[in-house]
Amino acid sequence: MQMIRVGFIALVMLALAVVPVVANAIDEPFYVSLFTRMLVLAIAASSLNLVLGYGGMVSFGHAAYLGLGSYVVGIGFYHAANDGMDWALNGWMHLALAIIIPGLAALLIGAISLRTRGVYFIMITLAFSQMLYYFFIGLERYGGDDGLSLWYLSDFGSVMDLNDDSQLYYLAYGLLLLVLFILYRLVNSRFGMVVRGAKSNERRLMAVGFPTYRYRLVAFGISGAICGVAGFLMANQSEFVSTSEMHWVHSGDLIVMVVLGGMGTLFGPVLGAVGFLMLEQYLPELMEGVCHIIGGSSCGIAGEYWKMVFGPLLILIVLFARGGIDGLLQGKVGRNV
Amino acid sequence: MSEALTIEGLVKQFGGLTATDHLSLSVTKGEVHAVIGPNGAGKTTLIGQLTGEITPDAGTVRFAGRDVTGLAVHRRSMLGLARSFQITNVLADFTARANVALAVQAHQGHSFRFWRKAATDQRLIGPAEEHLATVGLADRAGVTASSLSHGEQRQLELAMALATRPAMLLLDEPMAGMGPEDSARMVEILKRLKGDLTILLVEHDMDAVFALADRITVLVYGRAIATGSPEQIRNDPDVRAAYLGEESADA
Amino acid sequence: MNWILLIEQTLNGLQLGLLLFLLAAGLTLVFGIMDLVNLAHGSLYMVGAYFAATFTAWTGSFVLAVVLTLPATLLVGAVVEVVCLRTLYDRDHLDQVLATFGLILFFNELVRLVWGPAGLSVPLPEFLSNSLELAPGLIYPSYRLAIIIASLLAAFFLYWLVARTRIGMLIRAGASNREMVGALGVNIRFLFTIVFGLGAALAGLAGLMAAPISTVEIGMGENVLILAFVVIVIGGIGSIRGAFVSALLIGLIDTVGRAFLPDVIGGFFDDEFADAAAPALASMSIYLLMAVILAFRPEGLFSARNG
Amino acid sequence: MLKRTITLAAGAAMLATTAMAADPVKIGFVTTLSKGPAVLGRDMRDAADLAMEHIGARMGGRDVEIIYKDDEINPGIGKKVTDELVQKDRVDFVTGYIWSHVLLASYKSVIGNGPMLISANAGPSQIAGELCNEDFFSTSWQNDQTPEAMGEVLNQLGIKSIYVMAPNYAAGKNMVAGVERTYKGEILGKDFTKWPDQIDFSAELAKARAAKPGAVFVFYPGGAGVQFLKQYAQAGLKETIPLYTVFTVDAISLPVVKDLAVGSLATQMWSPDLDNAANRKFVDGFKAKYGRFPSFYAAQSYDAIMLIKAGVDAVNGDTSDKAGMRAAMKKADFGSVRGDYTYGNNNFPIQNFYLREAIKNDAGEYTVKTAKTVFTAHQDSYHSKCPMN
Repeated sequence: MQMIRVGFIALVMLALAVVPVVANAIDEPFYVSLFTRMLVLAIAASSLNLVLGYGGMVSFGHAAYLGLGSYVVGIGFYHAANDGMDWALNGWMHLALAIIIPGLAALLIGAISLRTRGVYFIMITLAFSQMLYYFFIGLERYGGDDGLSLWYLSDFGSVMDLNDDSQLYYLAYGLLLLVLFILYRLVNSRFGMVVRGAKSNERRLMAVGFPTYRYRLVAFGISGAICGVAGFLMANQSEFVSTSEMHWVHSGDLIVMVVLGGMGTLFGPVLGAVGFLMLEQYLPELMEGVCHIIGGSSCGIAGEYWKMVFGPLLILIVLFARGGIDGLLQGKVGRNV
Repeated sequence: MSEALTIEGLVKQFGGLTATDHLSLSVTKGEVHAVIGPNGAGKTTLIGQLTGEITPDAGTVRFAGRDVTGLAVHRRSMLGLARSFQITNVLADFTARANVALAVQAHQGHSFRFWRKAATDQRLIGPAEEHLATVGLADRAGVTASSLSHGEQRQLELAMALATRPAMLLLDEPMAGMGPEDSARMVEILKRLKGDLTILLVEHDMDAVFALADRITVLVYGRAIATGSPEQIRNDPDVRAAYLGEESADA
Repeated sequence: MNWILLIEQTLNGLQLGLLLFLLAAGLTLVFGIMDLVNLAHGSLYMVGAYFAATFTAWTGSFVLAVVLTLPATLLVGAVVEVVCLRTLYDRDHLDQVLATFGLILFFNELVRLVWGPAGLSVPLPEFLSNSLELAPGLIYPSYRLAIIIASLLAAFFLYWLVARTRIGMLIRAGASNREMVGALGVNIRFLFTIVFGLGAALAGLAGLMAAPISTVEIGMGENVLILAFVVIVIGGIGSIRGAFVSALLIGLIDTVGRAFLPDVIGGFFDDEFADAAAPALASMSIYLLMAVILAFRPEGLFSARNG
Repeated sequence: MLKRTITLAAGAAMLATTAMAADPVKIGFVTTLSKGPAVLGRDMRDAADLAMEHIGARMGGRDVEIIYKDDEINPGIGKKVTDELVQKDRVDFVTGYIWSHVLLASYKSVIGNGPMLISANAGPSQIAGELCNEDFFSTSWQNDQTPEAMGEVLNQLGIKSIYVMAPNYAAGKNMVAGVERTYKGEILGKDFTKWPDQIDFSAELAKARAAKPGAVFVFYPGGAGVQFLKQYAQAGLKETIPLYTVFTVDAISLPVVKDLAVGSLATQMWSPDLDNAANRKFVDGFKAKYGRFPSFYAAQSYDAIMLIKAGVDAVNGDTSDKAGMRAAMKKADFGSVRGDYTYGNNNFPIQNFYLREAIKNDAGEYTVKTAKTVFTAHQDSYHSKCPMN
């Protein structure tokens, strides 16, 4: 099984590497933006995976860090466009701030949230993300809930041009590989052992002498920072920043991606993000097709009800395929894998 | 006379129930001091207060010459106070080696080390395997903890406690749930450790207690009704009445 | 300060708080007893409101609709419990969050399929459509008073059920020790189905009470769901008393914030800033409250053990 | 903008080679088809379908195909489906768009990439001003116009003071700003309520009552409008303080709230009782086919299809002749259901605004009737910021 798993993951990563080449060859540029979205969400889901999958901290508010990262780009653009502050478009600065600000926010939120346990933790992370959501809705200057259309993207000078979809794609792909490599080192380091140990049995870790709180907190901060990178990319990909990316349902989507792909595995969230967006894209068409095959009437609208299939599918995954896609590849089916 | 651990006037109440009632007790360096008592005597509550998981309502705990009453769990561990749990409490999805390595890691400075792989770090693995050997688990190092037998998990508990290089061990019923064979092996292991370490042993298995203990304190309803050598305790009429009553009646 | 207005706003806050309690009561019951995080509680609230709309249209009577809606949502809840949630009790909260998240998606589409995309309306019952003058100058809609009374009745009923009855005894025992109740010869699975059904009926009650003052539409449960969670988390999960206190607290803070914050901020800063800051602050106030309370009391105001 | 020019060139080349008479004219239609506001999307889609029926699904001698997409009221999703329509389905026009934020997010995906964009509802100030483009047309209004008309109504009626309520989000603030711009009386109080999850307005209504204004002005679209109207009536305010609204009382909310809204006044650039041939055909056709009154969302969507037809007809189906289509569309002589109107430099309509009163008609249906004309040939106030002539 291990062979199949490694092969499959390698295949997915390789396929992702050639998306722009293929899409441009067959003249279907739409796939570049669709797959860029997948890469971006794969980074966000990977960041969540660090706390959720490896650290056992069920954060129901990661959309907030995604939003903060994208607002770094949006606010930079706003001042460049309206106040003539050209330097505010500097891509390196965007990237750096999109790491620092969400990271600090996560440290702050984590510092309070990690005092709580279980459902309280789920709910307090949710509450903080809702607070940020309403905060940005009230920020009229930066568009409120209308958001900001970005007429200029993050500027990397002659290094790269994000207006070119392929270049943006490979930036996202490169950053995803980098994030995965960093996470790989991180979870296997001494630090990672403490974080994973605290998921498994926090009481024991404290008894052997670990102040687990601060390790979990740092993991939470790192996770927020990585999620901010995804936000930076998302703003440049959609050429738009908006509060709706910060809504709690979006945090739920990120959790779904992590679990769909496989929690606590390195590539699980990547598979999850790809799978999630594939379902979002093709489940409606699939349903329409099935509707036609079984000879239903008004099949044109069948696809609009795709969530009616997606919802129960999610339940089935929780009940029977707990390891997600990655777990299935390892041949693990059933409950407690 | 050097005391490793001194407890003075310790009180802990849960609602109306007094679990620890003005308890005073001292453990001398190097001795094995057993605490026995019937169910509900407050033994586990006592251990909890010693490790810092439970905050006492009154009284002091002194360890290695300093007052640790208000100190957090991990700080006491750093001072050299290690514990094993009554209910097996290991990291179920880690290997035995990784379990002990984590305990070793806890006492090698901070763990904000983000890059080097822990699983191949000889500074962790070396000591970990030593401690596994001490408790007789050398050949089980690569097995996931949840796949170990109950007795082996208890041994692993002990290895983790040892890996923190403690000055003193708090053993909360190390023989709980073990068969006679496993118990005997554990007694052997503990005998080997005796002398190097101060041990506070809470245990139901009287054979083990009398085989290991230098001194015994009998706890009833949170109070120490007697402290003394195994011989003294065996012959103490109060203890016989309160605790050993039935057994001595048979004898 | 206008005293009539202050009293009226306090009454408004009380009324909102009690409505929130109604919303949260079923959630905290299910949560506290079965340790189940049920995100689909909002969906049951929505289903309750749709039932109320349909039954009111059929029978022409709000009271009859109430009589029909409660057992109907109880039944829906029981079916959901048996089909889907039963297997989730011994799972961790993450699994429960995900599965019930899936249920939300399902219910939204199901409702759209059955009732169509257009919102429905429940007219006020005739006998409650007037306003009462509680004091000179203090006019209050009688339906709002009906919400207050219904919520208080529900609170009392829950208190009585949990504290005073044999079922309540079993529920409390089942919460702390499932095996023990099983050993007593009680069918614990059936008991849980009943409790979940009861929680669903409470959600349905909240939905039908809210229906005449709001829009019955798809997704109406998702926003109130978060509010309900804030209520039970502040109150202490599983504690009915905690939910009651925190619902009132939130209702009052939210209402008073909306009513007086713009003036207060306007007193210190210029109007433009007050226009922007006050509503944002009012929106964030309950989440701020929750963060502050959890920072100091990580298990909420009332821990379930004492509640 | 390297990407823009490249795709534009590629798009033009593609259009030139594939725009054969045999291929249908493709129109992408982005609206909300799920969640609460799906009811608005349904009205828009029904109206577009009706328009297709009325034109025999033909424009400029070619077949026409409409591809509907759901934006889930989410700008991210809206942008994604717009990308898909433009890049994958290669539509000639994109229309629909209820929400300003969805339109703003999707704007860049269409403009400059080949197709033309026709907003059938949203009219954010940015697009009327600095972001205006020759490939964009509106068949609705600029957001501020309707409340500006309302402010004028209040002046004309001699109302000395008002109390204002709107949700705390961008459109809500625009609506309030619009009224403030034209209204000359005193604004006694202003409340921006939590959006979207405020279930109870009693705190604000109590304040409004205590302020004793001459009128209350509100903007609550969709389900929130139903909720507001109910609570307004239940608080006993319906009898005491007249209510003036924008985008709150319409063919969507009226059948739901019924009598509670009767008598309330709203401004709009269209009304089902406007007396012109196109409107009669539209309203009667809509009622016959769907059994209900059309909303302004429907009217604007119907017009959007008709506007596109005018463009495609003018170039005889050669959709690569964009200049020809633009010129034809700019004339706005396709027979709008709102009567004649013209386009300003920013391609937003210069049109009349009417005061509509909610009524129960003789047939027992709830609808609106035109009370008076507030503005004639009114132009939005952002057109001067638009660099186009």
